[in-house]
Amino acid sequence: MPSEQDIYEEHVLDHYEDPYHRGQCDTATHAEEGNNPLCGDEIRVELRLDGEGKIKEAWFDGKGCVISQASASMLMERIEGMTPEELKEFSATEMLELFGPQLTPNRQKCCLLSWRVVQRALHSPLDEDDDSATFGGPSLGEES
Amino acid sequence: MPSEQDIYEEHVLDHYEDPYHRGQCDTATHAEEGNNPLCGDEIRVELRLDGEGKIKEAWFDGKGCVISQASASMLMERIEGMTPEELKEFSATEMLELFGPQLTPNRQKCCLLSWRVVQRALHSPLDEDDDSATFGGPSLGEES
Amino acid sequence: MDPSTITTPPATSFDPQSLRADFPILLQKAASGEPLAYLDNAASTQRPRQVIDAISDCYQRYYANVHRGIHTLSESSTDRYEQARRSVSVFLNAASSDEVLFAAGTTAAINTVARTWGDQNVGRGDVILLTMMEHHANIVPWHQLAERVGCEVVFAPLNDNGQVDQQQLDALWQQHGSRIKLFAFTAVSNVLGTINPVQQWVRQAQQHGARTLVDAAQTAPHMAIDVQAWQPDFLVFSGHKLCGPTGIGVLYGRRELLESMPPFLGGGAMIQSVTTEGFAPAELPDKFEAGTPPITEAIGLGAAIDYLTDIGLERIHRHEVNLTQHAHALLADVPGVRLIGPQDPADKSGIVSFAIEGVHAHDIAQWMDTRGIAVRAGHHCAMPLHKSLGLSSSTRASFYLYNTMDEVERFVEAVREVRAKFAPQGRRRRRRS
Amino acid sequence: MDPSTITTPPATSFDPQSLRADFPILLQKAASGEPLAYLDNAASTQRPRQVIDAISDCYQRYYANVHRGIHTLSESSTDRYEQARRSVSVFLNAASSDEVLFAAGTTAAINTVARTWGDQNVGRGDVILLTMMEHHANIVPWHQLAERVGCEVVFAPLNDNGQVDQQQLDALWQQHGSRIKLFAFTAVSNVLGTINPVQQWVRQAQQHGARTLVDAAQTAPHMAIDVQAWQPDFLVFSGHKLCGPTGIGVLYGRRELLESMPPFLGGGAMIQSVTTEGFAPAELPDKFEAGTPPITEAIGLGAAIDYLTDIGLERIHRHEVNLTQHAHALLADVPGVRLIGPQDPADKSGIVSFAIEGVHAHDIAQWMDTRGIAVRAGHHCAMPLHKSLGLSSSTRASFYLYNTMDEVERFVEAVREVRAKFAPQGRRRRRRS
Ligand SMILES: Cc1ncc(COP(=O)(O)O)c(C=O)c1O
Ligand SMILES: Cc1ncc(COP(=O)(O)O)c(C=O)c1O
Ligand code: FES
Ligand code: FES
Repeated sequence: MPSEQDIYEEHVLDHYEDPYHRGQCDTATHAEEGNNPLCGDEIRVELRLDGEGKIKEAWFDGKGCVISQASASMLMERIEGMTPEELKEFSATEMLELFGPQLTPNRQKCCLLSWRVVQRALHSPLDEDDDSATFGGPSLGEES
Repeated sequence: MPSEQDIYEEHVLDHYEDPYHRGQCDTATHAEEGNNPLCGDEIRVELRLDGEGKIKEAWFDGKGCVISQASASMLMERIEGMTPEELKEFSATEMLELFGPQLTPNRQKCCLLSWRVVQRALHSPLDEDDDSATFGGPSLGEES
Repeated sequence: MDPSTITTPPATSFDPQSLRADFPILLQKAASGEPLAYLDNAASTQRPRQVIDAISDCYQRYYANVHRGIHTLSESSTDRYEQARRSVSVFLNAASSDEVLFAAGTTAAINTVARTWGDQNVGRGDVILLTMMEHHANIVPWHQLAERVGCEVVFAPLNDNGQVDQQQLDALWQQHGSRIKLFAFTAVSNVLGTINPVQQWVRQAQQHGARTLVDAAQTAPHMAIDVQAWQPDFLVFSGHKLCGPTGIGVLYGRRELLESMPPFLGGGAMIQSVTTEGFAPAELPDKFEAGTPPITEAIGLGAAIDYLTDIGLERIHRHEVNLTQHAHALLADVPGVRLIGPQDPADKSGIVSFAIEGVHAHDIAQWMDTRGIAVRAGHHCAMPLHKSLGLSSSTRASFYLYNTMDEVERFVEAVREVRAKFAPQGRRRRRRS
Repeated sequence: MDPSTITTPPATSFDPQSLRADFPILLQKAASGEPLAYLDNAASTQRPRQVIDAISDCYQRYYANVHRGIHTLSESSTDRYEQARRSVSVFLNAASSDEVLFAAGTTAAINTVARTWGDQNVGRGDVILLTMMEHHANIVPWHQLAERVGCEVVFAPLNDNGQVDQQQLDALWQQHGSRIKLFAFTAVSNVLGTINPVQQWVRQAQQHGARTLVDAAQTAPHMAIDVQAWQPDFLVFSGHKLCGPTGIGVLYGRRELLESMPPFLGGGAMIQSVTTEGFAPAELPDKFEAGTPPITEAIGLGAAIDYLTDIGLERIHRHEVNLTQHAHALLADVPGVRLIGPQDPADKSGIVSFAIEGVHAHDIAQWMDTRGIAVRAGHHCAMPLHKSLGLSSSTRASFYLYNTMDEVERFVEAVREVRAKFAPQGRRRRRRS
């Protein structure tokens, strides 16, 4: 059992209350949405990739629990400057490590929500079909 | 628990091997069939009622376990001479007593099979509709 | 008797502390090291050793498959299985135990009605009437029926006090009239705690020639049920919500209806005969119990019902109302807490659902867990209700016979902590390194 | 691997006597005072304490409703529930545990396929192919489907050795061709013990573009299953026949099919979202698990599977074949006994069904009970099979890992007694007084 009291440590609450790049990216080239089927919470990620495909900016928006919001903030901060290859190699385990406190399986889904959306965002350039209009965005349940 | 070894006592086997009035009654005025839904075994009872409605003759035929066959034989022997009112008053408990050895609920159904058919036979004069052609005769499950 | 008109129970004292000794799981400490305060009873209850033992005892002493067996073990199992059916029958005050069918749970029971009675009696243009407070188990099967037969599903709206507005309900009866084939409603809301006027609604449906299905999943554990007085056509509940095992529930149906309905699942036991050409169904109750039934589960359910009726459902309900009253009173002092459902505990079952402005329900539940308090967060399988409340989720504490005033106080204390910890302070945090 | 091509197990000795110590019910005396010889395993098996304890342990230490719960108990229950799914998945060698769905039993599982895949894919003029040895659970749902959609149900006949005649089966494929949408067959007959060539029949169906459903109710308890090698579209079995709890079974389905099928029961957990207008189903496996699932039952099933795989299914099967061999050999010496099913024990599972000329099966079973021997009498939910054999019922002894040679001998001795006692002697009894 993880000691759950630690989940809400100061570092997590910092990101929750004062998130990095929450909002829209006016110059976004890629975007994706997704939800956590367990709770219905949704997150949208917008990325600006430069000429070489490097992530110049990463923004998120959505609603959800402390864990999902704080982890999204941490992730946006972390991936700026990454190449797509580096992002693909950034594993779920690394995401959980980045977050910090140990999580039970149900709460890991919260933590991995933005991470999954980011992985898909790379394949969703904004000029092409944006399926954000589908019912609550694609459910990511099958991958978890 | 009834001591089941006693079920097949001599008296029962006597009736089984040498039953009373097994066969058809050529002068029957009433007849009825029925089956035990637990095992599918069927029994047919034929009665001859006299002018006052008294049971002059009672015959049975069918197949089934020792208990159903022996109890039918005992019942035929017992009810000859009875009035319809007497037959109606002849209860399930009395039938089980007539049989003798104690039975578990499942086997009581075997013992009561002919008794149920007899009770219905009184209301089934032979000139009227004979429903013996229906699927295996009416199931008596609902009454047990 | 309506659940809303509970008579005053005898003045004997009710001591949850002594009952707790019957529940092994409540004797252990929570993961946090604190005593476990289990307030997730609307999701599922815990079991007394009387029920756990009944299950083990069956497996250890007299188990065999039921029904057609001749040997002693099979006779014993059948006997206890049918005894459980009679216990349920008495519990519901059914006219006959043939009207009591064992199913896998409330969900399976409602689906059974939808796929048999529904497919047979509901057609294009007909209406299934529900309330806005239904559990998904009493919504989705009707949506599926609508897909199959083209009927309409209509929801009676709620007022601000979390109750169905009777005038609006009357208007729906007026509007749809005899097109309404079924009024399917919960007797008690699993989110709001609202106790609905079952008897009155059944009468109203009867006057319009409609059938009724009562979802008693949240009622059977807490209040006496009387199907002969209430006169529903169908009534359903689950074992696991009243101290019984998982894997079992009950479908009560009026004999006349059950007899006229086609069978649902096909297989052994539900037949009188099978040929290569077709089959003839068995009589009640076998007709609706295909295959090997949940044998030990039924026996465990019987033990649970015996346990609860020994204590007395009126006393259990009264105790829960007391706990709710206490919770309401204490929560009134905590700013930012929105209690959903009836504001007067007298209109409610022992369920306290709430939202805290700016705090996610899952964070509330997670924090409570760190305090050894088990509550549930989410939409509680009632998304349309939450939507109508303008919420995507809520947090729910739900009480049962073994909960104490002390646990209520710990719960409210944790609510205070949550507010202090998570509610947005509007302040800027220091920049992260 | 086909069940008929079991490899020789390691030469370690198999000691049923020591296994019996795990089964509390086997340690008691029968009602007759003699040691209990439980030979009714094809109807339902007994449980080792490992399984009974797993159930009690769940209720006593970590029970809560599964899935959406945040609190520790719910996390633990969910964890164990999903662990059980993984155990089943490994047991079947499934490609993914998402393909393993918990159902109430074999019967419920087959009905699920009939009402979802069947309603969606089978129409007027199509054929469902069965064999004449099917259990009612694999007949009635198809008769019901035929009533709904107008398809035809065709039975492959058996030869005198209680096996499907392959030539006649080939002829049926020839005759009906692509009209056959599904070949649903039992891997092992619950009456004859016949082991069918699963892999060969699946290949044959594949060549004709038909789907397959394998009824593994009598296979899973006794022989290793490999769904990736066998490649059935669906495969089903029950917990209570392999030392597991009642109230649970498994529906294995290939992912691609399960994803394309509509959901069956509607309710909580099987949805992604619900509105007043409709619903969107959840992903696998939730899509097919509406409502509170059989939680402790799944956990108990996981424990049963662990227990059996620790012992080794090949060793269990080999032991049962030995018992059957002994029974066949001894019964050959008893005149008037008609053994039904394959005459060579190598073609069979541990099932010995028979009839005695002039003696009713129920009297045989009843007499055996007085000797402490539990066997089953009747049509064993296989009326079409019995009709094809010219019998209305039979008596069945079925073996499992805990049965001994000594029990086989007691059983045969009782058969002798029955003959002496009940077979018609042709003599006239004295007149009754
Ligand atoms: C071959 C076969 N199929 C199906 C079943 C039905 O299983 P259940 O009664 O557990 O649903 C049985 C058991 O009776 C069986 O032996
Ligand atoms: C009101 C109500 N109806 C139906 C259900 C579904 O019951 P089950 O999950 O046992 O099928 C529940 C429980 O979740 C409930 O609270
Ligand atoms: S609870 Fe919804 S993302 Fe965490
Ligand atoms: S077993 Fe059929 S009547 Fe007794």
